[in-house]
Amino acid sequence: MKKKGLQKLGVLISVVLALAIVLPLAGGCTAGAPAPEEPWKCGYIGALATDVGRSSQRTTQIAIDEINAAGGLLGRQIEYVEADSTEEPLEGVKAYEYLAEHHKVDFIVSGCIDDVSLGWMPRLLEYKIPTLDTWTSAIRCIEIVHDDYEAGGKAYFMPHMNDYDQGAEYVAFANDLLAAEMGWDTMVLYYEDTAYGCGVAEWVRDEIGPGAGIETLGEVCYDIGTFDFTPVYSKIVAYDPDFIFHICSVNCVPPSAAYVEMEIPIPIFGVNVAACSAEFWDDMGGMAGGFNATMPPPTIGLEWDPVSQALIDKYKARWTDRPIFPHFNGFNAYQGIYHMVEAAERAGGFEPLDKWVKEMEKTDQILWRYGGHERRDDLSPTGQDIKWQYYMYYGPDHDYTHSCVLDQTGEHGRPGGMVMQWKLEKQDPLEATVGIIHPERWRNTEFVFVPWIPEEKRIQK
Amino acid sequence: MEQILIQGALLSGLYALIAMGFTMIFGVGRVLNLAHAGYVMVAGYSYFWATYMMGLPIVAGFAIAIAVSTGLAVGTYLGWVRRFLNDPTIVFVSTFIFALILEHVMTLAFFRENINVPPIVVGMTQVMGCPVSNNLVAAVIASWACIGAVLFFVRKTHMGRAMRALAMDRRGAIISGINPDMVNLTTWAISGALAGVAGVFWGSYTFLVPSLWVLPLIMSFAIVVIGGLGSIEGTLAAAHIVGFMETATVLAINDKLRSVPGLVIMIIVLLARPKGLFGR
Amino acid sequence: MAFLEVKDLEAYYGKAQALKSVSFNVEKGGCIGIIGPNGAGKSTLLDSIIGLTDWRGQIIFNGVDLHRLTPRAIVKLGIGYAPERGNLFTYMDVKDNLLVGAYLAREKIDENLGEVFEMLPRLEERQKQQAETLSGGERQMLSLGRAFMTDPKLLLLDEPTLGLAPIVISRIADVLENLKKTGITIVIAEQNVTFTMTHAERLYLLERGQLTMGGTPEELRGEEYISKTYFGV
Amino acid sequence: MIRRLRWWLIAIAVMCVLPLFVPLGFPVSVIRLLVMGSYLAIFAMSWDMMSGHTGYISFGHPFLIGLAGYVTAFLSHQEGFQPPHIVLPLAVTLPLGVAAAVGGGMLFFFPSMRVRGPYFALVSLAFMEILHRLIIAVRPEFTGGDRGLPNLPSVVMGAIPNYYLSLGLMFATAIGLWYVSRSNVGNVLKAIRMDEDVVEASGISTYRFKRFAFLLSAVTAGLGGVFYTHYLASINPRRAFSAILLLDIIISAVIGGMGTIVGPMFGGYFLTFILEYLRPYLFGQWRLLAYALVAIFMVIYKPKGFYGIAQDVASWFQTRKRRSAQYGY
Repeated sequence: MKKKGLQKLGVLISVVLALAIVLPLAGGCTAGAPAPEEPWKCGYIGALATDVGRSSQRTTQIAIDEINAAGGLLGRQIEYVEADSTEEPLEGVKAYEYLAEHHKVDFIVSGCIDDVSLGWMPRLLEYKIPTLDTWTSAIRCIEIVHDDYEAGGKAYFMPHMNDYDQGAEYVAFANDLLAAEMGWDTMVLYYEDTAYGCGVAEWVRDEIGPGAGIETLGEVCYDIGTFDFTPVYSKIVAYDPDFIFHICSVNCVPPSAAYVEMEIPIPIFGVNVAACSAEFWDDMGGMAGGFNATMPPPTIGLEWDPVSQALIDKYKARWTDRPIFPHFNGFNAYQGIYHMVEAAERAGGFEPLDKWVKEMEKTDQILWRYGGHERRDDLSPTGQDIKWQYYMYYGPDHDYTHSCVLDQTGEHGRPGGMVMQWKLEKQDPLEATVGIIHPERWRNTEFVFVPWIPEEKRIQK
Repeated sequence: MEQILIQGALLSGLYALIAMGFTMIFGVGRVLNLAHAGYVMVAGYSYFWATYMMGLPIVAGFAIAIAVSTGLAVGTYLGWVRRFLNDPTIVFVSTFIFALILEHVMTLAFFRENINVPPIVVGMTQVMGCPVSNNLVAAVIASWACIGAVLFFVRKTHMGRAMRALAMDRRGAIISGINPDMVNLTTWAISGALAGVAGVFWGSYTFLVPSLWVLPLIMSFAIVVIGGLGSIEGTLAAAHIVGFMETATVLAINDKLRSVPGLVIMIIVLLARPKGLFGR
Repeated sequence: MAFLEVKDLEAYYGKAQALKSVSFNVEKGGCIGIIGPNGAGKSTLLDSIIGLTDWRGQIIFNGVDLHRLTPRAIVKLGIGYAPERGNLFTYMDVKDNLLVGAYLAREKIDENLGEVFEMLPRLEERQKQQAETLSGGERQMLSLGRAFMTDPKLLLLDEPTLGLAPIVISRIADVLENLKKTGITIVIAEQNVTFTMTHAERLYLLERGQLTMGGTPEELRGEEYISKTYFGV
Repeated sequence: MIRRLRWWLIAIAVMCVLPLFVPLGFPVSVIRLLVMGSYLAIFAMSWDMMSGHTGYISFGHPFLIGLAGYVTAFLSHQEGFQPPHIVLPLAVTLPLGVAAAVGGGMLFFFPSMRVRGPYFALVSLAFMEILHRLIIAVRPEFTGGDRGLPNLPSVVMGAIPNYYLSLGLMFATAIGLWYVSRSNVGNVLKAIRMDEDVVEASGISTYRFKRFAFLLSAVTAGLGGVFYTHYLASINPRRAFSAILLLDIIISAVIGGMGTIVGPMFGGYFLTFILEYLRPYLFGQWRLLAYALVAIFMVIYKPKGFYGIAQDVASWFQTRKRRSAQYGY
């Protein structure tokens, strides 16, 4: 009796499974080619369970809603679709294929981490879909764009600085603050083994020493899977440097927490991606006080220009769960989509690709501290308005094709690597209580040492 | 050198605690529960949720973590493992998938960000010139207390003796009036509780991330195989072998190779003496 | 009513029938022997009484029907079992082995332990030794002792003399006599007919799963079939 | 011969004409999925040859796949990391990759087949983890370290050529392994799975049979591995040695029906498709959760997999047929 029941169950399961496989196939067959009046499709790819992924996912939605509300692109609305890459390179490839072939999207916004982006780069070359990569700064991606420009690499844009340019920013910071102001001359380079960590470390190693007269006593590289940092810090302490230059993007909270828990008696500076997240305080279990990090410009703690402030307001009104505040890639995705859409408007769409890329490469956008999108050169530099944010992409003849131009001279106003610091006590439970300590022009809070750094380590000129 | 000794001893204590629950289940039921490290991960999150997010006292956090992991272990056993005790492959594969399910659920609940659990005991101590966090010392003391309690339980109580009896001779145990199902269930519950304690300490020693179970699982594998599957004494010894080797590797060679020496020893032991150093 | 009543007992191993319509009774305080060749079903019969096989028919012990009871419940009712080759816990010491036997009879541990050590002084000497290091005779004694620790009213002994030297057998025989004096009912399953005849009040011959003959030792000794087959006369 | 291959021929014919419908609106995304499915099917069958047939459950199959993939990727990488700065053509690197899988397998995996059951699973998992660590830590400037090697040359470009390539590979593997599993060798292997000691006792040297099964498995894994790597055109350690890939392979084989070749093949396609079809309906992690739940339910309630279900269905129909012939209803 029971056996027969099982058999019937078997038949039922088989039928359901067969239907499950056949029905979508049939559905796929009936869907024809998109008619001209159909909306544009914007695909989002990224890890939807991470803060990084969600920041750009949400600001992408905001940007598209705004564009649609303003009448869309060339009279057509933009439809938003998404695919989760779950931080797995293979899933990333599948997700990219899904967007390209199932949805036939017109352009893609990505919030993928380095190795996921590198995983789908070959697919980008194949499909040649305009893609905006808002998180990774891997120089390998840029190299592919540069080397295979005509093969399809030109469809790729990176609305922020690449590894090497970021490294240059940190060198400037080391010059200004660490060497000139603090008078330190030895350091340990401490970085995680990711495309980002190694890329920046390479730059810092080659440039900081000669550039700022700081001697690198040693290098400590750790795996992103590392969970026990006691031995790592023991190695660092053994070098006895003036300060630690720390570079991390994926596994940031654990080394930071270990630093606080172990009360390492050496000041720590560098790039800490997690520290620019508004959740840093909670993720650290309330031990974030005094922590500082060098960040690409749009970061918490900064005073905002009206465009970014409007974005933040919309973001906060719409989402209250984690991340409560967009990461810098959220701002970049938002601006980047505008660049793509404006370029498409000028080029009459995303096809042909060449024309769109030409227009996109002409992007030259300045966000003013008190102004808006429009160029208001008359107000600057004598007026009260100052240049706040600056977007422009390197062309095909530059080595860093299609990543954002680094403006180190300050001519366009972009801050040269901002250093933010968490205050020792969290003041507002919802707001990040951080301030900018460097560079001088943007400083809005005083730099403090964490309490356990001994006096002799606090040398200042 | 002192560094290796101290760090190694501390790490080994935690490893022993995780591997202990793992080996007990194999000893009594002859199945490998790959979800064990998953319980460790979930317990860590439960503790974090209770103490940091809900603001409950530490004791309550411990109780919740232990309750959750024990519940998961008992649920796994009663849910399906009980029916497949004679088919280790199914238990093997299904518990592995279950660990993955736990990871997905935790990702949905807490996201895939690294979370730091506030230390249970704050501060640092200098031991023989090496900095050691008080939290880790507390964790290791607690581990040893748990290990001691388990050893006492297994040796000196009726239930503990029944567990050992069942592991050695099932038929002999049954005719002595032991209900194997009940003993198995108790073993799973104890193993779950150990995973709970281990989870809190492991979480506060390292950090929380939903994929936290993979490394402890692989290390417990190596430990129980080296020590001899099912042998508690062997597990203790092997945990120290692996712990010291790992610390030495990290400090002297390369941080990224931390799991390699343990695994190499495991392979050598398996091929040369498949029953493990203390196995029977 | 008999203390243990077995009626029309049938048991299977997979599809092979191991016991066919076995019936016998045991009186309280009595000692019976089941004799028969290897593979006749003696162990299956004892396993069925303790609840280890899936059987049909009727087994009534002390007024309780044992059908579908778990071994645990049956042990709790007061049946102890010393199986063939002991099924000892080899990596535990002797005392722990005995204590496992007391799993369900915890309140009488001290009393029973004292009695076991009195009956089997050898075990007291070796109580800290691992079971795997014991000799064959000591193992058999330990198995007996462990069964006694369950505080039984009925003791099932499976091949207590298997593979033992004559001198050791005589020691086991002494223990058996001591056990009988305590008033415990005993069922012995044995190939060693001489031994069984010396101690049992009543004997049954089990062949190919069926009881073919039964009677007092004197009656059976007279049977030509028995003398021929089992004494080789 | 033709009779025995009837179903295979029908399946091949149907799969071969599918791309002809692309101009008529058949979605290319499905073709892409079938490519992914084919590779997973190859891996699952390879796993099945070794583990499903002999009962030596391998938890380290990505070791073979990843080794093959890394060797070919390393040798054919455009920047020519190898010392003399030459880039070898694919015709050389592909066979070298397969040879690496077979050689590495024979060197490390096969000797561990001395231990059985969970122990073998542990050793194979350990080998996978060790290779993973070594690739990350030793000479990362050659292996690409954590980031791997991106932008590898492709064997063929585009969805449909790749589809035919993977399909040919898949069917060649499937029919080859299917023949072996139906032969006497296959029967001995299944007997080993039931009880190796009994087989040994009956005078058959299980060693040679295990070695044969393992060789077949390694060759298939290597073949699948090299083409898969060049299809994805990038390789990195997190993907090559991930628990996800390992689990996909095992689950495909288990839910398809272990030891049947056809079952794991179907399991590979099923898994690929269910994951993709859930994508529009379930947000990110929910999709993976749903997939894991389906897998665990299949393992617990249908340990014999789809093959078992198909057999149930067939026998159900047969019973009905017989009954209707007997009683006339």
